[in-house]
Amino acid sequence: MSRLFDKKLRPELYSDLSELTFRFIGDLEKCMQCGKCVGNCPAASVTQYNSRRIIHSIKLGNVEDVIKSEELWSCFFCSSCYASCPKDINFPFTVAMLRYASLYAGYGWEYVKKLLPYALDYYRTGMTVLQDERNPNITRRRANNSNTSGSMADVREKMGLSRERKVSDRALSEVQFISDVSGMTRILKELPHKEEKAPLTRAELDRMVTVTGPNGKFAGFPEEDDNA
Amino acid sequence: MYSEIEETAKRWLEADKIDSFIGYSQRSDGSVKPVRITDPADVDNLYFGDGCVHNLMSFIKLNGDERIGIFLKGCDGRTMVQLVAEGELDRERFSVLGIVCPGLEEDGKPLPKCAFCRVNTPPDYDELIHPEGVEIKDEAIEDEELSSINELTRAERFKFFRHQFDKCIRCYACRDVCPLCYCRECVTEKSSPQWVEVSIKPSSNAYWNLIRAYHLAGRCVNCGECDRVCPVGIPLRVINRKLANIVENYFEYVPGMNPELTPAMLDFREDDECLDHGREGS
Amino acid sequence: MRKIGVFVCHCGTNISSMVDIDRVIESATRLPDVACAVDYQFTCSAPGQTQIKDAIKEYNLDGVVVAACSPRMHEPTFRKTLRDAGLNPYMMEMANLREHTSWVALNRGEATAKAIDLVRMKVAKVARLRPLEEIHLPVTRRALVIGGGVAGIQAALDIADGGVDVTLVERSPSLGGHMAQYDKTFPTLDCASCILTPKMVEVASHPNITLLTYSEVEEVTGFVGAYKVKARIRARSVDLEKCNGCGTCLEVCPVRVPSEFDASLADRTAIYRPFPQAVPAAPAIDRESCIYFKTGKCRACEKVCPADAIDFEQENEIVEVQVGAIVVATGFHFFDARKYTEYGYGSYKDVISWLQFERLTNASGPTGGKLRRPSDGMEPKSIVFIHCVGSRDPSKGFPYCSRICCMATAKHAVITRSKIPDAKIYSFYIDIRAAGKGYEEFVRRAIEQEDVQFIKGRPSRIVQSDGKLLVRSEDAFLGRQIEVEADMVILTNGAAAQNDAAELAQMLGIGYDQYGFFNELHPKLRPVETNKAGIYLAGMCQGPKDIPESVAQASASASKVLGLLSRDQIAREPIIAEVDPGRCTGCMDCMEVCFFTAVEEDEFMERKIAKVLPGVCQGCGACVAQCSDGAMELRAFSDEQIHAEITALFAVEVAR
Amino acid sequence: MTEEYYPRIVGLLCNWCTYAGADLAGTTRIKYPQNIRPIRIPCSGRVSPHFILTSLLSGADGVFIGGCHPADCHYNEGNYYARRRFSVLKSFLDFVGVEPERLTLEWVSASEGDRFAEVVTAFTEDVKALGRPNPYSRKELED
Amino acid sequence: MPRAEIVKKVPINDSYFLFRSCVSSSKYPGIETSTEEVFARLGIELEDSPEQSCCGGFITFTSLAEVTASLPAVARNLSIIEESGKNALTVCNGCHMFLTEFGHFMDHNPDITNKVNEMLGMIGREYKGTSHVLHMLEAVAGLKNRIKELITRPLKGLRVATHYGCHYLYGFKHDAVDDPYMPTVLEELIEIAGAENVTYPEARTCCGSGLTQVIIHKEEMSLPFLKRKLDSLKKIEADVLIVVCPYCMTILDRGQFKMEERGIEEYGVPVLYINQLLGLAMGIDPVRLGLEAHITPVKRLLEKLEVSNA
Repeated sequence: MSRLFDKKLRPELYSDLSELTFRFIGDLEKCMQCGKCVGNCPAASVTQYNSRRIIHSIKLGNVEDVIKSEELWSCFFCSSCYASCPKDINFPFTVAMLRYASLYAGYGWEYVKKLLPYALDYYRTGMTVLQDERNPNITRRRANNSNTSGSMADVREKMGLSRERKVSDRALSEVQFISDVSGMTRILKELPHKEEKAPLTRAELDRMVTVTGPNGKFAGFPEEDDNA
Repeated sequence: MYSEIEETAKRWLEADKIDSFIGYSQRSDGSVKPVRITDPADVDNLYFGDGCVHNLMSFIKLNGDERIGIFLKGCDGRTMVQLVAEGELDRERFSVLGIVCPGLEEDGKPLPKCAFCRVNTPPDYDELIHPEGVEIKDEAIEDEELSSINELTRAERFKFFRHQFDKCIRCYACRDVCPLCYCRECVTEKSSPQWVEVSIKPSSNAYWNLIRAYHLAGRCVNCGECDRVCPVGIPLRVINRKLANIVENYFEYVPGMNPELTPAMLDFREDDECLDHGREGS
Repeated sequence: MRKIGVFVCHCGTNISSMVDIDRVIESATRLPDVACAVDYQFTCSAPGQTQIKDAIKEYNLDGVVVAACSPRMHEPTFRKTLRDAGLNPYMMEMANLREHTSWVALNRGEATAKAIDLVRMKVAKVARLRPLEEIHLPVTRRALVIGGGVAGIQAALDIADGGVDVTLVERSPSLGGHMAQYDKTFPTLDCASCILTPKMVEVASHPNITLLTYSEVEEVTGFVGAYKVKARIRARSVDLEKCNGCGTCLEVCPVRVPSEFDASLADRTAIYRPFPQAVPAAPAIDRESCIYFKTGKCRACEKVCPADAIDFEQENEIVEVQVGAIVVATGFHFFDARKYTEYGYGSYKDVISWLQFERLTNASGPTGGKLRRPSDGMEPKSIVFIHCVGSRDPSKGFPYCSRICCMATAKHAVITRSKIPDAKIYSFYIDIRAAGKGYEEFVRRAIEQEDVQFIKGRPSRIVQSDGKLLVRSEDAFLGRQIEVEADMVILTNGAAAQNDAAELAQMLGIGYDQYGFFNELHPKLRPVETNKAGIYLAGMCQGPKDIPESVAQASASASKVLGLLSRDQIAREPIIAEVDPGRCTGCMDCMEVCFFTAVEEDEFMERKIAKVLPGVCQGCGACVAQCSDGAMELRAFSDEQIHAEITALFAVEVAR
Repeated sequence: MTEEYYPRIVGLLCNWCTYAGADLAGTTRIKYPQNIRPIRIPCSGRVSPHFILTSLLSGADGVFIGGCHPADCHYNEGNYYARRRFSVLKSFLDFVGVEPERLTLEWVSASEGDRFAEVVTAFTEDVKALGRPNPYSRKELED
Repeated sequence: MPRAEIVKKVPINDSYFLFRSCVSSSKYPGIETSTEEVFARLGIELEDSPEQSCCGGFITFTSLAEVTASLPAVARNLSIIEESGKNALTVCNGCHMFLTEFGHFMDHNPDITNKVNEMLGMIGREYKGTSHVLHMLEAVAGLKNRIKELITRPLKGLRVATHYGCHYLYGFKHDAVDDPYMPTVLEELIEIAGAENVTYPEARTCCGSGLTQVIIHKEEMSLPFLKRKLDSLKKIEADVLIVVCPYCMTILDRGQFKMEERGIEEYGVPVLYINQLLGLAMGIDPVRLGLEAHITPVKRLLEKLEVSNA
């Protein structure tokens, strides 16, 4: 495990704060494999993601498998595993650190890529989520609900606010400065591009819901599972 | 000066709250001596000002039934608290008139012990005189005297202390004046085993000075009496302050501040970190 | 001038191969106090010992240095040799020429130099040794047992059967402890009451046992062989002599409060008997809930009592007993599962604790042994057990394993199967810990024959939905999240130390760990003794354990007590601290640092001094190092002796 | 003074842990430098400051104190007191000119024979490296 | 620490720094305006500053740059809060968690703080750790009695369900005001507003967003999850669902629309921020409360309350 977090192997990703990684990941040894983190995990209820198994793999030395896996990118970061952990392991942070490792190892860029628009927004405006809607149907629906054009600027104006919230120029230049000196800007520039997956079908959706949903049965051994 | 002293002593004596009152008085030549007053009529002898250097706690008997009124400066007040903490003194017997001590001077210069005074108000008193313009001190201050020695190399320090210890004539004035020295028989007088040789020579002098200082670790309240009485001018106050620093840094214990606390050397914490060799005890 | 004999052992070639024995002898001979210095192949052998005995007589020796192996090996051997030769056995020291010298030295020169130094140091020490006599302490032939659960009962009976008087103090109105609440015991499924209640009756009727129920130990002073105990008998408001246990009073009492014995699943009256088989059978009035004690009116019980046994005026009574030994068997209490809000205990009615389950399945319990869920009385068809509630959880509970819960859950599952044959039973565990005779087999039986689903995974959440409980967990074998629908959930809460355990430990002067469990003297070799001589441990108060272990420990304690009390006097090694009254200032720093409370205040020439209690002192010497006036000394390790050792080492110039 | 500097070290070893640990080093035949002269004491809590001062004054080049690991003291608390007393004295002796390398308090349990050899070797090396007698030895002070 | 003691520790001040949230400003401005309105009525001043930016925590969890980038970004916002000399209120669970956790982390790792401050020094700022960051709900919990007095239009008969959001419940293990599994503050407030609490089995389940999930995996993960939650909600026929986080609101509000759009299921449960609900109960103009920005229609709710949304 430690090799992957070796500063020497990836100097470009590290600045002086890099020991942080170890502080968050250092306590996995405490894990006693009770699985309490899994039962309330949103990701585990819809995918094969399993925090206990990830820790187990890491403890066995199979970090490579973990950082190669798609699973790693399933975590919701809801922190419920941290709340329930009897040994107070902050697993969400561990996942964040593992993701850095994964990216460094050349995996997972396709997931991160999808976040690029938000990150660019942050870099350009100092805010991660902006007013323009990516789904035009939303604007249309909003127009139906209010007697405005449905654009957020109009709604804000009607509420007596400025048409758009903007951070100050100073703030923006500071945000960009921090991004530049911490290496984030460079990552944003280098991020590769890939195709997006197609949206889910109704059938796919239903199957996933029934497998783990409250169907009155012992959900672990459903017949559907055999068919799958 | 400070008519409150006279008033209070008189009031206490007249109300039969105390059997005697211990304070300072001034001789006609201007020098100061400690006095013990039993008659309310004598209170106008009481005095406070420069020259009142003695620790009045050195002038009381630790046991007995006598009810004593006593006038205490900050350092003397800490002595009393430390004695109570060590279980040597029955606080009930004492009525304490404390003073926020303005610091004492000699030849126009502050006394060495006052220059590095940390607490100028008795931590525990029944009544308090607070002279106008005198601020209550309760924080450690930069100890230049000590840090100048700390900054020397170890070899220089050895040379310095070797010279200091060589001067010792083993008169034991430091011990006799110390209000916290209350052993019935001093270790230096023991013969089986004879830890400290009787003859005056560099090795036994060093031994005496080291063990005297260690015995006061976590106990010395920096009243400076030992230093004052030393006829050959060994800087005992610096040695004592060094040990106080060590104990405070390691165990966060400052003697003579809280009678409820167990003295540092009679106590421990399971997670004491003093053995961590990376951390200097100063 | 002492006459000391030095005996250097070759230990075959173990020592002589590395140490030049001749030089050691030669150097020893030149020491002022040495009367003779000789060597032998095996000094510990019979001829070797004879050599010492002969030399003692021949040279009229008054001290001996055996330069051989470690004193931890043969000190007792050579002490005995001295005694046999008529010399005080404590006039002997061993120089460790084997473990500390010949076996670890790199070369012969170094080993020999060290051997010479060690012998010289020991000679210097022996020259200052004093003869010591073993300490004899008188013994009171009576024992105290604190706690009337199964461990306390067993200990009391074993001691009493051994012919020693016992006083048993129990806090609640009846003997029995937690075991009386259980339905069956694992792995044999014996009925708990059937094996416990006869013993309870035996305690009450045993001629050697004085039973104090509804009582607590208030103060313990003294030391081994002579403890003084003050116990407070709480006012029961019922005369134990008059009451015949008919129970008429229980029927008329108008008060209803949750029953402790039934784990709040049922109510009891203010005048109550915890359970029908209680010993003594006489009830007690709980003054906090009794209407008469609150308002001054009622006295319904008094009116119906045929034996005129009700006594509202009764007062607490303090009794004093003197005992030679004490067995502490104060038991445990169950971890409070309300801390696990994710399981909803206390909020969801059908999430119950293990103890409540025991009462629900117990024939004497609130449902008469029918398994019904508390919310609506329905027979649960899907039942979930959750292990490790409060155990193995440093975040919410305790880091330790409570040891009994895995087996208890297996037992509960099997009982459930017998009561509801068509129920679905799930048991969520982290690891199954079934180390005990027949335990693993019992768990396998539950899994294989009784069709109990053991699922590896610690549930994360219980959600209530339409009168059902949804238990969300991982199934670690599938590696998947699962959800189980349950009618009833039983939390197997772990064992915790009694809330007031630390108080009792401080009163007794025994050690306890961070959880409040009492510490045994040595975890392997002295498992029932405490750091205080004459105080022994039995049962859960020392740490989680099952019934057989508690009983075994109780019997072990009893045998220790009987062994101790079989003598008129107790002999102790004389290596203890002692005070020089002339020198002692009375600062009592020694008392402050003594862990064993072996120092107390005394008076000498009208002043306060310290005094060491020879029965209590363990001889560690912490007080000696603390004593700045040099009034405290440790026998056989005195300042003078150690000073002599140190200075003797440097008494000769060595080449630098 | 052409001979090699051969320091002599006073070892104050608690009976229950370190002395037994040293015994174990012997039974398992682990070699270490023989500069140490062990003195058996019941507990590290028995170590009085006099032992250390007397050793130094008498000419010891180092003082090695061995006790049970924290929480393992046979007498429950002795090693905790020893730790406080030792640390204060050591810091103080450093102040007056004694090299801290000359004094050590180590926790060695009865099962740590190898560790005993290890710490004694390391300590002996440290003292040897100083290459001179301790400044407070009687000889040094009075020469 | 028992909850009562933690509640006591939450500082109740006369004025706070209002830490805005990108999601709120951009998608549901009513969250901020309703908070401003409610606090104005409580007589508590909220200071605004255009210097604040996105809290900065998102950088960590998007993995777009290391903690090395997000720590200074968070610390920059904290230093702006400190400049105001006030404690801050956040309206978003995410901002709250990042500002608090990273602040806590820096307070306990002075070496890291020094390095962060080195970087901040270059833009003329410094993190000192002098201000508390509170979730708006924590402050409101301490003001319950004062809110009671301000209720002018009790929401009689309104069936209200709640959703706290993971980072409010689970983000802080040792000093959260609410118990993560049995939270009560919202329920108490709803009761104060005169409405009726209704619970559903999945009430404490995640909304399915988890900051990035909805983006990384699109619907394939978050929609089935959300469906389970909304199905459970639908069964109890709540009039409104109350949240305390703009991001949860985005997911729950727009998620319903998405399901509808794809013909999967219709829900129609409007999602309101707690202050919007309190605002309605205090008689504040719904337009000012920004209800028009909501995608799942609030019309039926307002009709039931006999409030016009003109």
